[in-house]
Amino acid sequence: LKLAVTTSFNNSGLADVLVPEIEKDLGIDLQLLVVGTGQALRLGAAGDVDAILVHARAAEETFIAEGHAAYRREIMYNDFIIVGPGADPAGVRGATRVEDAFRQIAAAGADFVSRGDDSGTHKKELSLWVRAGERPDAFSSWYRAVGAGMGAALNTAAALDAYILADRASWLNFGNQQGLSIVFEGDKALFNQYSYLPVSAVKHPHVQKDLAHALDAWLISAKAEELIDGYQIEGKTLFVFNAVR
Amino acid sequence: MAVLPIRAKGATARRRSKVLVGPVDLTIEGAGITIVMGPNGAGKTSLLKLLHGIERLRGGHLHYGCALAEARAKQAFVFQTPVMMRRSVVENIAYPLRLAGIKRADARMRAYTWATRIGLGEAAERAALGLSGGERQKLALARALIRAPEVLFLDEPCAALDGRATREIEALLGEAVAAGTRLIMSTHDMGQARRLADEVVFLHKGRIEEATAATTFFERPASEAAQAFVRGDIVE
Amino acid sequence: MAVLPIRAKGATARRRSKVLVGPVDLTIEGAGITIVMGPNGAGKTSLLKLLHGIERLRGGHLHYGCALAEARAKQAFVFQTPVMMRRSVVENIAYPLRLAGIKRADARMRAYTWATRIGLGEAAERAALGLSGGERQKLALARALIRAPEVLFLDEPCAALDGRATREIEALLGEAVAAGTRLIMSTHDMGQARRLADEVVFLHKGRIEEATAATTFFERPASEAAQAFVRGDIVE
Amino acid sequence: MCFASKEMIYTSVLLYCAPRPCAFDQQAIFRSRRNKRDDDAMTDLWDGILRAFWLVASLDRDLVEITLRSLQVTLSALVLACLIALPLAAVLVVRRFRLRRATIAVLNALMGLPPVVVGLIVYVLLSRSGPFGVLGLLFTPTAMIIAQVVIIVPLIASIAHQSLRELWSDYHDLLISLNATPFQRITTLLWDGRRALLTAALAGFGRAIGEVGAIMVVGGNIDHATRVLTTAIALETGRGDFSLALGLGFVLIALAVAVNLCIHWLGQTERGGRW
Amino acid sequence: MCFASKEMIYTSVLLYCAPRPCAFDQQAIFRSRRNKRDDDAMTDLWDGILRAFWLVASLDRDLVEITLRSLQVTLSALVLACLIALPLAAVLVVRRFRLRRATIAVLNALMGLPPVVVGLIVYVLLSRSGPFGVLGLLFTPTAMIIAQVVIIVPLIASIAHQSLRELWSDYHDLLISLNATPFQRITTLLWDGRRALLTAALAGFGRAIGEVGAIMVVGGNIDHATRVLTTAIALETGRGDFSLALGLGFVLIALAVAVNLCIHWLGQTERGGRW
Ligand SMILES: Nc1ncnc2c1ncn2[C@@H]1O[C@H](COP(=O)(O)OP(=O)(O)OP(=O)(O)O)[C@@H](O)[C@H]1O
Ligand SMILES: Nc1ncnc2c1ncn2[C@@H]1O[C@H](COP(=O)(O)OP(=O)(O)OP(=O)(O)O)[C@@H](O)[C@H]1O
Ligand SMILES: [Mg+2]
Ligand SMILES: [Mg+2]
Repeated sequence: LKLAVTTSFNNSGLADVLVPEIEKDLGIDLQLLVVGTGQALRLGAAGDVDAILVHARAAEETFIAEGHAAYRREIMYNDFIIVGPGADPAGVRGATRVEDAFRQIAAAGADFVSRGDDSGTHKKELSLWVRAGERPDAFSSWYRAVGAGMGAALNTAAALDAYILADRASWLNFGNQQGLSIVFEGDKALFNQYSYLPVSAVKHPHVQKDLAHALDAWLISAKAEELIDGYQIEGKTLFVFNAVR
Repeated sequence: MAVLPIRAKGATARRRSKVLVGPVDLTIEGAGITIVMGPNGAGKTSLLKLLHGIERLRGGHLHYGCALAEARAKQAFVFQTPVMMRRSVVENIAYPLRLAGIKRADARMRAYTWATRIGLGEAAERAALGLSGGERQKLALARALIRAPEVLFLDEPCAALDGRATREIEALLGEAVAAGTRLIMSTHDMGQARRLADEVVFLHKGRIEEATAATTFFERPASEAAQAFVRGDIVE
Repeated sequence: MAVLPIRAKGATARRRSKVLVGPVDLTIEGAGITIVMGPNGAGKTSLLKLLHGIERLRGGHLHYGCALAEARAKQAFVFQTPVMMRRSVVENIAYPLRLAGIKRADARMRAYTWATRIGLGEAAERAALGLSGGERQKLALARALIRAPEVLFLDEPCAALDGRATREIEALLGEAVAAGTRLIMSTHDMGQARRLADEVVFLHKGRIEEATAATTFFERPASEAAQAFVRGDIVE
Repeated sequence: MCFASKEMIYTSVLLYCAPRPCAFDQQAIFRSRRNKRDDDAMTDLWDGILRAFWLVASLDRDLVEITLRSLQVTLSALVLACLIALPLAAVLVVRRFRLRRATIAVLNALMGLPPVVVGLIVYVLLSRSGPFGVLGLLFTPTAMIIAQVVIIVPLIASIAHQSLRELWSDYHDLLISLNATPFQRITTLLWDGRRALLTAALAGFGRAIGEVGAIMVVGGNIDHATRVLTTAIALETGRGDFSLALGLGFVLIALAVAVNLCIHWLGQTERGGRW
Repeated sequence: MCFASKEMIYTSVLLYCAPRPCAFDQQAIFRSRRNKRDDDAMTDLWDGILRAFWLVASLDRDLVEITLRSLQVTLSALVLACLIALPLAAVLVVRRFRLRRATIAVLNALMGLPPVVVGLIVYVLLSRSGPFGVLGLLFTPTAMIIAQVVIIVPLIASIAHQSLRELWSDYHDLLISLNATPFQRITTLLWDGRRALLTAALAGFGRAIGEVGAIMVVGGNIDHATRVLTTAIALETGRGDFSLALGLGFVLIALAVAVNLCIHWLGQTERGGRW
């Protein structure tokens, strides 16, 4: 079974916990393809993978509307955080709402690294700017659209001592944190829903329909819930299981 | 069918705008040895290559007695600067046989025989690139003779050879002629020319000044240039 | 200080296990022309390179009259197969001057003079790789003479030359000797050897069989091999 | 990256804006394409060719910018790498020292330097906390040039060494006899072997212009600062916009072909036999 | 990917488990490293060397697996590419046809084929919805081999062409005079030029073993199926675990050096002058 997942999911390290369990319980060979969100959707649309696990709601709905998948299954969420230099030049730590935090960064013109790759995280970031009443396409050079995956963008931010919007899991798993730390977290608006979409067997008769459905069933099982909720890094829970059975 | 007669009509060889030799009208036929003479840069090498068919014809015509493909297979050429393949001596000599589709073991056997005949028996397994100047010329000769060509072109084949080797090679060439091979050979050695020539072609500045029987040429050369050349004099 | 005398004591050149020449005891001194003779593969080329200092000494000693670096700068060598640099004729001839630090324009001027002197005036701007066999040898000679070396090694320099060119080159060499250049030259041309030699070194199978005055050598060669060689006979 | 148009009619055609908000201005053909995701994958190829064509025809501002940056980075790296690699190759040919064979083997092996690793090493060295951090070179074109130089030097040196070795075996006797200094030997070989060295340089150019792993790490693919053609292609691939990625790829290939044809034409490599 | 240990004492030393839960078994040195995140970046380099050493010393199972796969993919691609490129180079040397110069220039230009673009094109062709989809080759080592062949054929052919051209100018007269057939000319050149062709093959090997862009797209970097050294390095880089990425990189470089030394030693390239 080939499952395309986003880089942020893989970098979180949860995959390394779930995959061996899935293989053991279902007796299948689960092959993870770690790609960008857009690329994951394209691989699904072309029928090159059997299912996808992404976090980009609008795109997922289009995907279903075009008939590439029959449904989407919400599995879990984690949350985004704003990571920034320890000195916090924009004073984001004091902000109460994420919009304020973003506005302060823009006002201070502090270096900010954007994924800039059309991924779920990137789309989230853009929507947050819009909510904050800012226009990313009008920003000057402090706003750096790096066009790269989560890890690479974090590497860039670490080297530039810049702010960046990241998902918590990727951040905690990230080895090259240098002078960065979490400067803002906890706003409801920062929740990040992951969903599972098995590729339509109508469109692509060759997909492993049964296995995809078995995986679907496993992902909403109690065991999955236990593993997901129990996954911690440095004592922090990363994902919250929220599938409706 | 035989390669001979080789007929050239207005044949010319050119590089960019410089004429190397030609236009040349010449017929090679019958048996024996044709010696091509002339001062340095006269075009001897170019003429031989032209007749052999490896210098591109940039004017005029060239005809063999048989089809071109057949003619090519029945000729051989010994270059002024012998080409040493990056192989051993015996494999260099065997190469034309290998091209003709003869089995490796067989080809090597015959190449050994030739290497010994030509005085390279002891050097047979050495790299050809390590040979001395004279040894290279000997190798090239053996490589040309091994296919028993109908027509053999030799471009100053004895220039780097010592007296004894020259005589032995001349004897070998004599045998080849006796066996029916037609030789066309250039040389600067007047003695050798006199010893071997049945026919002489005298080249000067890319043109044929004389093409006559050897005795005529050496005794009563017609052109002034040829007279001067035979005397070893200045040729302008 | 002068390069001469060049003294070799037990000097040997070897490639892998094969001895090319040696052990050789020889002293080159005084003025004039030393002719190195011997059958093909006797080691003439190797001996010349050894004395010139470009063949690695694998045994014995070699001493120049002055320091090695100085000696190297005052010698020149004309190779049996001339090395054509991928440049024009005049730039080939000018190259040693350029190495000596002479300005380009000046070096080219002098190279032109030499090209004309040697009969390559018209070919001066052509690519050296396009020269005929004889023309290449002439170029190599001019390139060697242009630095007016104290000691000049020549390896069969006239093998590819016509009669007239040979005579002209011999005249040039005579001039050089008159101007004080010491020549060490190998040749297969017995006539040339008789004309030029002051001293003869006769090599056979890598060993010096005789090293005597020219008249002695040609009239009363001591060793059997040399006697046979002078008669043009078989040398075993 | 925003392939934004300034102009007229087909502006809207090619238009592809990274901040998707401006996606509205894409022309029907591309919109319809994106809606029919289950199309034959081959369609991406044709779309790609079409988009490459339009991008070039309209002289899209962003395209011009990243193309020029690609050329600037690669050509700078090429010049620097040649300055290092060619003399190095000549030295390896001309001088005999004890570890010569080993050096050559290692140089050959370094042709296999994985770009990502080179990127990482350069990153570590240039990083704020690294030894050269104070220079502030990370995420600048300079850093990309450094990484590319490291990658192509072994390639150029190995190929150049091979050609020069052949030339040296021709020239050896003459140059030794003329008592040329090592420096003169090297310059002579480089000059007379220049035609053959062209292949080495072109191989280096090719590797550098198509390279993405290292410059992504040290350059960061920052829009309007360090984005070049290859990193833009990688970005579009990750985004799933394969036809734009292919389009940019074709532009890149066309660029490489154009540079090569120019150089061949200038050098007239194939004329006049050996040189 | 889990570089999991099975063994004894140093198991725990090197041990580095991607599934972070097992991070407990990391030895003090690595833990301390991770806690002092603002360490000098250079530490990554030493850590990398150390980890490379331990990974190799312990014959880590995952490392052995991906290393073997790297070798398998690259060597297969190299053999195929040589089978295509070397005869092609020889044909370009031996035959004169009208577009010869242009072909050579294009071949030189194709050395600059961006790997990601090659990856995309191969992807498009092998995709389920592409023309060769039924073969089901996507995300298999075969697909990776195909992509690598496409990338290295122009490189090998260009370098080989350059060497063979020199050889041909030596052999030209002789082979023409002996009336060798085109096929015989080609085989003779390839055989007698084998030493020089080695450099071409090694350049191809280097490019293939270090390549990541294309095989990432067509192979998918699937653990235990298509993961190779370079894609593993890219993965670890993305995770910010530079020392492991560097460690794997050093293993890769060591591998390339070992292969090259072997080949040089077998071929004794530098012995006996020209051949
Ligand atoms: N590739 C070339 N390009 C330009 N000129 C050439 C080329 N090859 C030969 N030539 C010129 O053509 C003339 C004739 O050359 P060729 O080699 O036929 O002379 P040759 O009679 O054999 O002389 P030699 O006795 O010196 O061997 C020479 O002047 C030579 O320089
Ligand atoms: N690189 C080498 N490797 C092995 N043997 C060599 C090498 N160079 C020369 N020889 C051998 O050493 C011997 C002497 O060679 P050298 O070139 O000195 O002979 P020579 O007297 O100049 O002959 P010629 O009159 O044919 O030029 C020859 O038998 C030759 O084959
Ligand atoms: Mg000639
Ligand atoms: Mg000799």
